[in-house]
Amino acid sequence: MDAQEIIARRVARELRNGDLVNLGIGIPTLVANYVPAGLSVFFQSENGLIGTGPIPEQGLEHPLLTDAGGRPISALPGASTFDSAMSFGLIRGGHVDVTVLGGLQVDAHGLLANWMIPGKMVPGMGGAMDLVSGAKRVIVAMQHAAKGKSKIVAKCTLPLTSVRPVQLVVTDMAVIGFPDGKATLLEIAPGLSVGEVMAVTDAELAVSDDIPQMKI
Amino acid sequence: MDAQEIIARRVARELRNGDLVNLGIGIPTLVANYVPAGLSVFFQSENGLIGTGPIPEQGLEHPLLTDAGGRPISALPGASTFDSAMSFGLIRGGHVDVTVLGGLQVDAHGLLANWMIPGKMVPGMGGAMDLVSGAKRVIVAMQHAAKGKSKIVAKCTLPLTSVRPVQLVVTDMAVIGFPDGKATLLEIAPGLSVGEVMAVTDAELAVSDDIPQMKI
Amino acid sequence: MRAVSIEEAVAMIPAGASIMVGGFMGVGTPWRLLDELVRQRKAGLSIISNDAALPGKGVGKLFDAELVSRLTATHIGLNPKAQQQMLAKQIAVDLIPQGTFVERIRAGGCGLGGVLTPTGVGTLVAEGKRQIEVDGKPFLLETALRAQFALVHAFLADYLGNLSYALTARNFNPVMAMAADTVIVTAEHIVPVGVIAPDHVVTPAPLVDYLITNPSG
Amino acid sequence: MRAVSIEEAVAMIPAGASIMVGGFMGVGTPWRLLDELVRQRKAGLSIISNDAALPGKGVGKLFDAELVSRLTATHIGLNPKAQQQMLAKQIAVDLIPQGTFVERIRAGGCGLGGVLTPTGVGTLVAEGKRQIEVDGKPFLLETALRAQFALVHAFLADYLGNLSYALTARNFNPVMAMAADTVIVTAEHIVPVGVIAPDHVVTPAPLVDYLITNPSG
Repeated sequence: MDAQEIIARRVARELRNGDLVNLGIGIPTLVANYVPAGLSVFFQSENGLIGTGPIPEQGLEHPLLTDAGGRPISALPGASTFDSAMSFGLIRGGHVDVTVLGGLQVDAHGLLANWMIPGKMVPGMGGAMDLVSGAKRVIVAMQHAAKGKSKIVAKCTLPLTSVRPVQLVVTDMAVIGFPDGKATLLEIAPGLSVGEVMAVTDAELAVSDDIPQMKI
Repeated sequence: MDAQEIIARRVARELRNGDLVNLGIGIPTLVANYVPAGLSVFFQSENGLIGTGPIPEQGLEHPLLTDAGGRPISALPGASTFDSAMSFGLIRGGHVDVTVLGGLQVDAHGLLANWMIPGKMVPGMGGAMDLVSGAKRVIVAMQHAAKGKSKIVAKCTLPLTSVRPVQLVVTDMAVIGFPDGKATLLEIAPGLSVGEVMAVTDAELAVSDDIPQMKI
Repeated sequence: MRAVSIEEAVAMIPAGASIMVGGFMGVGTPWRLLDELVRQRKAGLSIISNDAALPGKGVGKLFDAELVSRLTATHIGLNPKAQQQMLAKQIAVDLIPQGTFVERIRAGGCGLGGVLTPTGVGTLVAEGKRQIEVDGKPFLLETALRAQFALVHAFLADYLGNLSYALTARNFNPVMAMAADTVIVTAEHIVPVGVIAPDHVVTPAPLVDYLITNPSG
Repeated sequence: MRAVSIEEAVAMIPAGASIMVGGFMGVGTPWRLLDELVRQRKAGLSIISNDAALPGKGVGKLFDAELVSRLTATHIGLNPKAQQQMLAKQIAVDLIPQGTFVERIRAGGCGLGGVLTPTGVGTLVAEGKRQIEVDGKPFLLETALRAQFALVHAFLADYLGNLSYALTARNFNPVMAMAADTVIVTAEHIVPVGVIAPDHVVTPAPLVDYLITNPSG
């Protein structure tokens, strides 16, 4: 199982029946593939759809039915479409139960930076800032480290996406939460020791005596 | 021709082809009966309809299709329905070309009072304040005087509906506009003299040498 | 979304609750829920509703039964009972312009703190409110409005909770369905999933908490 | 509403105009109008559009032809040409959160001076903006956005100008159709009055100034 699959499988276990879920691009998109059997959730695409379905069979794509990246998708029975004011009303208004987003950095207080690298990557924040400000639960799905550098940092050096902390970070190595506003190691990936995770984590993590293994 | 018909006929002549028009309750409602032949306008009902049609034949009423007073109406081909946020977006956003409203007082600067008599009538302003703040043109349709007292006053003594002046006042005796912010007699009803109109008008009116007769 | 009986749904609403009620002069009002509120005698209610309808009709029945202690509305002129109760200070009434009323509810449902409106500037409505200038033009700051419950009436509801509305019965229902902690819906027709086409859904299913089942028997 | 040819409609747009363009990554974009803007070489445009699409697609064609001098958008990451032109300071780019973008346009179309949003508080987005507290919670004041022209793409347009949209091609089109001095519409299908049921009209006819006729020949 590769790193991305570990992350996506673990995030999928956070979903509850009936949840309205918004998945960002990249690893978060994969979460839809691992929704536990018997669980029924609504996926929102912020370009104006609840009830996104899988990529349609070749030849059945419709040019007016795409995901937020402009790629063809399908819609499940019971889907609904709406304009962007409604779409972000749902997001900002707390109607989205869970959003799963990629991250560049998450810091010891749960603050996320995921939209800009000054001087390098300035693509615009799209819907990220609204999702982090408004969704009931924000889950960051990302690699634990990039090019050997921890993405779980003491304090974000990149511009913040929001001053509201995220609720959970799921990486290929660990699950980190923020009870009482403090980064806390909740689970570690199979085959890893707490020491190994700590060694590649820049932020200080609260650790209890008995850290369970990530459920994937 | 009674006073109400004179007023309604004259107001109807203010409408232009393609106008979106909102009619208040009372005399304004009658305007729809006198739209000049060949003229096509859209009537909005602020409870969520563009394209209001006449009262349906008995037995064809639908309980979910009413005017803002809750009375059955019909809808013309090409009608559209929408929620109240859209309805007042149209009104406040300047998309309504003409609104015709009743009045209690209009003053020498064109300010309107039409929603409250302290201690007596406190029903609420409904949509009136938004209509006067937002419609492109506000026309007040009312009797010139009530119980012998002029409704065209020097300064409103009743609470204002808006600090934005109205564009035109049409009464059973005269048409009054507000060029340069000053009440000006534009037309007088057939059979009346300027002196007779001035005698029952509390506000000072600018008067030119040659006042035409009201076109009705 | 859970389908529940009307008795069960209304039993969840405590006396003194704040409740948004859809409808405009009784049209598009969830009248079955109002009847049940009266039957269960839920008193001291804070009602947020465009108007007070008429005695014996829609929200008017709550005034007939004297269950309302606070009303936020735009117009109550056609319900003498509501007016009497207001003048007798039996109910506290907050009358606000209709465009402001709906934007405050929309703000509450869309996570906005409020909106700036030109409506009411310089009038009695401005009293006690912040006035904010943008590009030299004055606006009133009107803050978000929410409630514990929204009682919504749809035309069609599908088994998931997707809603569509008919004609002028849409009015305040869609914005209220976003602005309350718990959303309870009655519908003229309950239909299978797919009967409402995706482009015709006005209130998406995840907004609905409870759908009232058809009357039994 | 007047039905006009695409050449006539675009001829009305002066160089340097401010233009809202519907669509999300090219989906729901009035592409025929964009092609004609390029053909008539309208330069120095101020574009308000969710994104810059891709080179060769939708709004992207305006960047290919270097007709844009200012862009207000939420994301341009997938159009390297737009990014290059931004980094070379050939175009001034204002990047704003998508929920703020759409609310600013809606405010412009609905006569609101602005809205209070929690989005962006404490971030780079807050720079130069007023922060306003409501009930102790901080919000950014985001002001209304309007344009001289809105280019809107509908699915169905009837002879009066009533519009409906399909699937995810609705996106920004309905709000933009309210927020510009002149609204120009292309549609996948032009249909007789009545084909779009009243409850399915999303943009009422009086909002539309010009409907582009079907290509001749």
